[in-house]
Amino acid sequence: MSHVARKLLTIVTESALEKILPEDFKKLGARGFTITEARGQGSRGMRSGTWDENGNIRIEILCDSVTADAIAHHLQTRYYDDYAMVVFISDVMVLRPDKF
Amino acid sequence: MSHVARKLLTIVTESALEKILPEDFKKLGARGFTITEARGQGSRGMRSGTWDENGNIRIEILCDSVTADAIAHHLQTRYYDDYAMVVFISDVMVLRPDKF
Amino acid sequence: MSHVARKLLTIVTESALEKILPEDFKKLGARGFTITEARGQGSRGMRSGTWDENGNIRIEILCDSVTADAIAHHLQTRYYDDYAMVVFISDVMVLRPDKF
Amino acid sequence: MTSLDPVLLFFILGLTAGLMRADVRLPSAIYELISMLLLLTIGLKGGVELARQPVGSLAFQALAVIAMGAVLPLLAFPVLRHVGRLKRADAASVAAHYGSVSVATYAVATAYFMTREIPFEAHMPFLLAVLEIPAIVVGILLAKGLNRDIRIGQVAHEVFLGKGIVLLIGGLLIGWIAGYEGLASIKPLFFDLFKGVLALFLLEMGLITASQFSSLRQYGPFLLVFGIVMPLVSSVIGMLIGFNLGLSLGGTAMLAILAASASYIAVPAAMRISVPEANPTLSLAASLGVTFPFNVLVGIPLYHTMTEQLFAIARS
Amino acid sequence: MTSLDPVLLFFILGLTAGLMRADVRLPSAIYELISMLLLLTIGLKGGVELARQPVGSLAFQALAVIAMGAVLPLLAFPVLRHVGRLKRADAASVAAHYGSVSVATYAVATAYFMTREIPFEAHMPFLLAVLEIPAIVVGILLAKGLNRDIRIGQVAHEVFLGKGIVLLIGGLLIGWIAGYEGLASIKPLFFDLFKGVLALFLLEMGLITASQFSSLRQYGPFLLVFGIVMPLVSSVIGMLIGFNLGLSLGGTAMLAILAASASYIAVPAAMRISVPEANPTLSLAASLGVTFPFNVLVGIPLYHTMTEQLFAIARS
Amino acid sequence: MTSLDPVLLFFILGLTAGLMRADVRLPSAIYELISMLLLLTIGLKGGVELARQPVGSLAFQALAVIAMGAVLPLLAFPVLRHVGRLKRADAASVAAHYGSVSVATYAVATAYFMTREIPFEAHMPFLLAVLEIPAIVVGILLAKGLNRDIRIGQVAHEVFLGKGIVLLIGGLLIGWIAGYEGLASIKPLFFDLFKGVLALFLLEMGLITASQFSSLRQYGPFLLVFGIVMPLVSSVIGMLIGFNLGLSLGGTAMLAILAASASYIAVPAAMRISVPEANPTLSLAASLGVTFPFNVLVGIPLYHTMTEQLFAIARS
Ligand SMILES: Nc1ncnc2c1ncn2[C@@H]1O[C@H](COP(=O)(O)O)[C@@H](O)[C@H]1O
Ligand SMILES: Nc1ncnc2c1ncn2[C@@H]1O[C@H](COP(=O)(O)O)[C@@H](O)[C@H]1O
Ligand SMILES: Nc1ncnc2c1ncn2[C@@H]1O[C@H](COP(=O)(O)O)[C@@H](O)[C@H]1O
Ligand code: NA
Ligand code: NA
Ligand code: NA
Repeated sequence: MSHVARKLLTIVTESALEKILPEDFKKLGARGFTITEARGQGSRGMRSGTWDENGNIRIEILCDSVTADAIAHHLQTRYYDDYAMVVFISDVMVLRPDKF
Repeated sequence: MSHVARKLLTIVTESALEKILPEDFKKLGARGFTITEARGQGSRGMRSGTWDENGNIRIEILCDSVTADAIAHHLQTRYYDDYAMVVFISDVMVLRPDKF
Repeated sequence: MSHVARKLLTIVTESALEKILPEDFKKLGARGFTITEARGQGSRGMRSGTWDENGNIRIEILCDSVTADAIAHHLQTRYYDDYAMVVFISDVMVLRPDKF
Repeated sequence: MTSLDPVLLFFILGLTAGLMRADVRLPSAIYELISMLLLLTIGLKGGVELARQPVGSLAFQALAVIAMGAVLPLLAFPVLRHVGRLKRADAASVAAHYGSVSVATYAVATAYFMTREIPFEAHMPFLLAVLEIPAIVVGILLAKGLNRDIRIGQVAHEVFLGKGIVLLIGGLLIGWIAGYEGLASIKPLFFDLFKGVLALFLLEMGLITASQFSSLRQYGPFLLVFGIVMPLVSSVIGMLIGFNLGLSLGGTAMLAILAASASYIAVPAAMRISVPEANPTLSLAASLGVTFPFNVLVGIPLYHTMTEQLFAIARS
Repeated sequence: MTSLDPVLLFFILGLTAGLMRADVRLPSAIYELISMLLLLTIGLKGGVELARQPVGSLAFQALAVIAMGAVLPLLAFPVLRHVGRLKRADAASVAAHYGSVSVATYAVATAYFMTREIPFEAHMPFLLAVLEIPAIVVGILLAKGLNRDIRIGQVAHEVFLGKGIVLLIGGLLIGWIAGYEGLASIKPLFFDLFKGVLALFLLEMGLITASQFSSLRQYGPFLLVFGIVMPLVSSVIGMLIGFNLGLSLGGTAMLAILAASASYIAVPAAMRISVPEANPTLSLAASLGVTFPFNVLVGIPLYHTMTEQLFAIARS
Repeated sequence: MTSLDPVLLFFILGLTAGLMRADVRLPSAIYELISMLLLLTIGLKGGVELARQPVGSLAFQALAVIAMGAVLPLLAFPVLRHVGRLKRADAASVAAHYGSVSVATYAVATAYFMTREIPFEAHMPFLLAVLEIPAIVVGILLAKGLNRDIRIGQVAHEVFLGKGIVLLIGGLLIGWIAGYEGLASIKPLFFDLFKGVLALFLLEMGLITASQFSSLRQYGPFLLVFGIVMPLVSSVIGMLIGFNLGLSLGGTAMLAILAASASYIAVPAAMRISVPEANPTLSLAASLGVTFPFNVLVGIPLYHTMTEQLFAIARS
């Protein structure tokens, strides 16, 4: 099997952005994403997810390095100041590189 | 502390497979797994998880490199064509290597 | 953009510890954490999450390497023997290194 | 046609909201609770009545109904394959959906008959449970033949011990053992709230139906036509079987409705495991996007009228 | 003041539990179900009554109420900006919350009026739905002016097709079409359980309110004073508008209550998307931490008494 | 023994489904809602009755019951340690479970007494809440002695402000303040649905019980015997204490039932934090896998008959 290197971009942010971000991802070249419900704590305090608007989501995007940088950059300029948000990138190996 | 290198195999796929896959994992040498509920989008369209059979699960397996490859290969030959599925592998350090 | 290297510490453990661990993290220098609901199987059997006390949580902490080691060490000495728990560390790149 | 049952207004509200992409979904935990309540209530109601009536030739009726559940997909399959030009697996899967039944449709029919005070055989929930299964078996055979490895144990477990069957049969037994007086104490939850719970359920069904419309468009007009003609044909078959079994007017109409209804829970789950190469969105688009709304809005009163005429002719 | 409604005892239980950090939260799926039930029931009740009464000058009343929803935030904004020294975006966002309405407060008021058998206009749920919107528009304009790019489509969708409005209006229409007899079968769930469901809802509201207290402390005494004075002022405005529209005593008091109430669902969601630079905890601390408990515990009977006196004076 | 209460038929349905590995679980959000409803209803019912009756020597009864809750685990511990050969922490943990109480068992007993119209003291829910606690303290002391660091604040919070106690006591207070007429408006949800909700709860308890059977097998026959003999012994102690406190027949039988019941919510949660080296599956296998089904199916009528005979002897 040929594993090929790709990037995994992970974003933890406010649930309110779930309706907005997917469109941005698409424009910037992502071919898919995965979302899980999350809660947590950071510089903007506790986000316990117990009540509608104070939950987090955790988004993962498998993509090439260029797309990962583009999305991270976009998030930084557009959302970092106003929303609870954390972004990190890691290296992964994928099986069907054409998909990402 | 002695950290030892292992692989983290992550699978995002249809909830319907939750009843089937654990047996496969065990046969192929995995000693455990972790599942979280997920939703997402990919080449097979939106899987919003709002209704019974269209949700995803996100499975993680900590294991050695051989097992990771074996499971990834098995998934590729057995499920890739018929199910929404994404698989990727990353490097991690673990504390109790005998466990994985 | 300047990506800076940090560690991602991931812990899968019993839900019962959610009330206790955040305090420990804080003392050991973590600036935040993210939690998702999980279920799974390991050496302590199935933890299906279907009923109150037998679910897991999956905790992620972005931090520097020293903090990651300190937390991992603390978990090992304090909780490993008595609780279902798995810990692993991976390398990630972050955008706002001052945050972590 | 008399005025619309208010529970159907909830269906239309859900449908409209879904088409306007308004987010009024029930949380999935609530949807699950509501399904379970409906299944238990339908079972309990049947069981309570059974306790009052002689059961009659239950085994014979079950056999007739099993035969019906096996024949309907065999009728549908060639049409799907040759007229619709679906792939073998897809044709088999869609056929299985239409041979099986929809509990939601049955629940709406129950509400319809309750309002009109039309009695029907108490063991209908039993036939409902029985009817879920044969079409699945036929569907798998159509797709795979006899020789391929299918996870037979897995599928059998999924089919016979699925939520639908366990709760229907469990409710039936509890109702039968406890009887009407025995259930008095749990009546407020299971019986008095029934139509309210059904209303919430149909709100959600409306949203789900709306979400199927986009995939429907993708598959062209064949599915649309099939989703309406197939239940019309099936209803006639169901009606004739019911009539020949000597069921009452209500029971005959109910069997017509069951025949006309298409599964969207038990069969998709079973097919996903046993015939994974079938495209699940195709079956759901037909079953949920066309047949379910057609049946609850038009079909139920239609099959009822049809059955009345059959009985009128027979009597004269 | 007469004895406390038992549903308010649940609010106090929740508040107390929250302050002692006891974990008695409802799962979020249940909280969502309960909100949906309240919205549907409020809508259905209004619709059923509408079916019995002539609607009167509905359009005119809607216009008056829209004007009120636009004026209230314009009154609040300068106070928040100059007395409270809030940043522009924060002042605009808080102002929008107070110009809009709280369905929870309305539900408690309904329970209050039911107990006292005070009638009010049947179309109140319609005015409630209408009142949700104008303050949001004004809030966005106050924060952004006309020239900035705001996700206008997104926000409009969020506002007009939010859960609150769709379920209120949907319920209203269903009630109106089906009428009182038509809804008899779903009455046990939607009407008989109403106050029990409201009690559970208020238990949770108590917990949420308690969780706002800590952020309240952070923002100093201004928010506390604003959260009490603003509804007092708004209630007088609402009352006078209701009176001049020729509403009944109950309807006039209800409009006072609506004016006094502050949104904590629709507006925060809309502001988070359209005015993200506003700090959401600020608005919620005021609206949930001060105004909601003030209104349900003190405000409702107060505005009612106030309105009685106005009517007494007017009559004499 | 009279015929089985229908709610127990739901327990048996759950048990059977669980043993056949059929997936009919309630979503966890629903399980939580249902537990909360049961706790609130039990509290409310007690409170309403309290409002009608003089309270009597409540403090003295509470003390007696606290003593009982402390003594029962002290009896169980040596047996578990020396006969069962459990590790110290495990023996202490299991002992704590059996000294505390099960709200589910109490709810089934309530239903049993309601059906037979047997009255019992209104403040029973208060004693139920009181009884949750002392065994936990004793269990921790047995496991750890006095000298070890235990997260005392954490555990105290968990114990005194757990969901069980807050909702029971909260309900009791609300019922007491509002009185029977005051609660009329919330009766449909909390009182009329009680047995239906209990039925759903027992369906789930059946599934949970079934899931304990496999771990039970693992620990051999000792746990099985202990899980039946211990409640028999405890029930006699509870009965004698109730009798000597001068409780009514119903109240005495209820105290026997409480003594016999074993915790499966409050104690496991507290033990997991304070005595983490104890194996939690061991305690749950005994408490849920043996004692709970034994009590609800056999124990409750047995303890009731036993108490009747004690009262008959005493009277003669
Ligand atoms: N150091 C961290 N490690 C892991 N997750 C974090 C960290 N900091 C923040 N988060 C997550 O990101 C969300 C937003 O962070 P913030 O913008 O810092 O409030 C938090 O609610 C957490 O879920
Ligand atoms: N590029 C991607 N990044 C992250 N997750 C993805 C990606 N593509 C697909 N997925 C996830 O994998 C599931 C199945 O993907 P697919 O088979 O491509 O439809 C989707 O529903 C997503 O949850
Ligand atoms: N090899 C593994 N890979 C992924 N997750 C694991 C693995 N082993 C254990 N886990 C997770 O960690 C939890 C506790 O593990 P354990 O202490 O081994 O029972 C399990 O319930 C799983 O969710
Ligand atoms: Na059919
Ligand atoms: Na207002
Ligand atoms: Na006990």
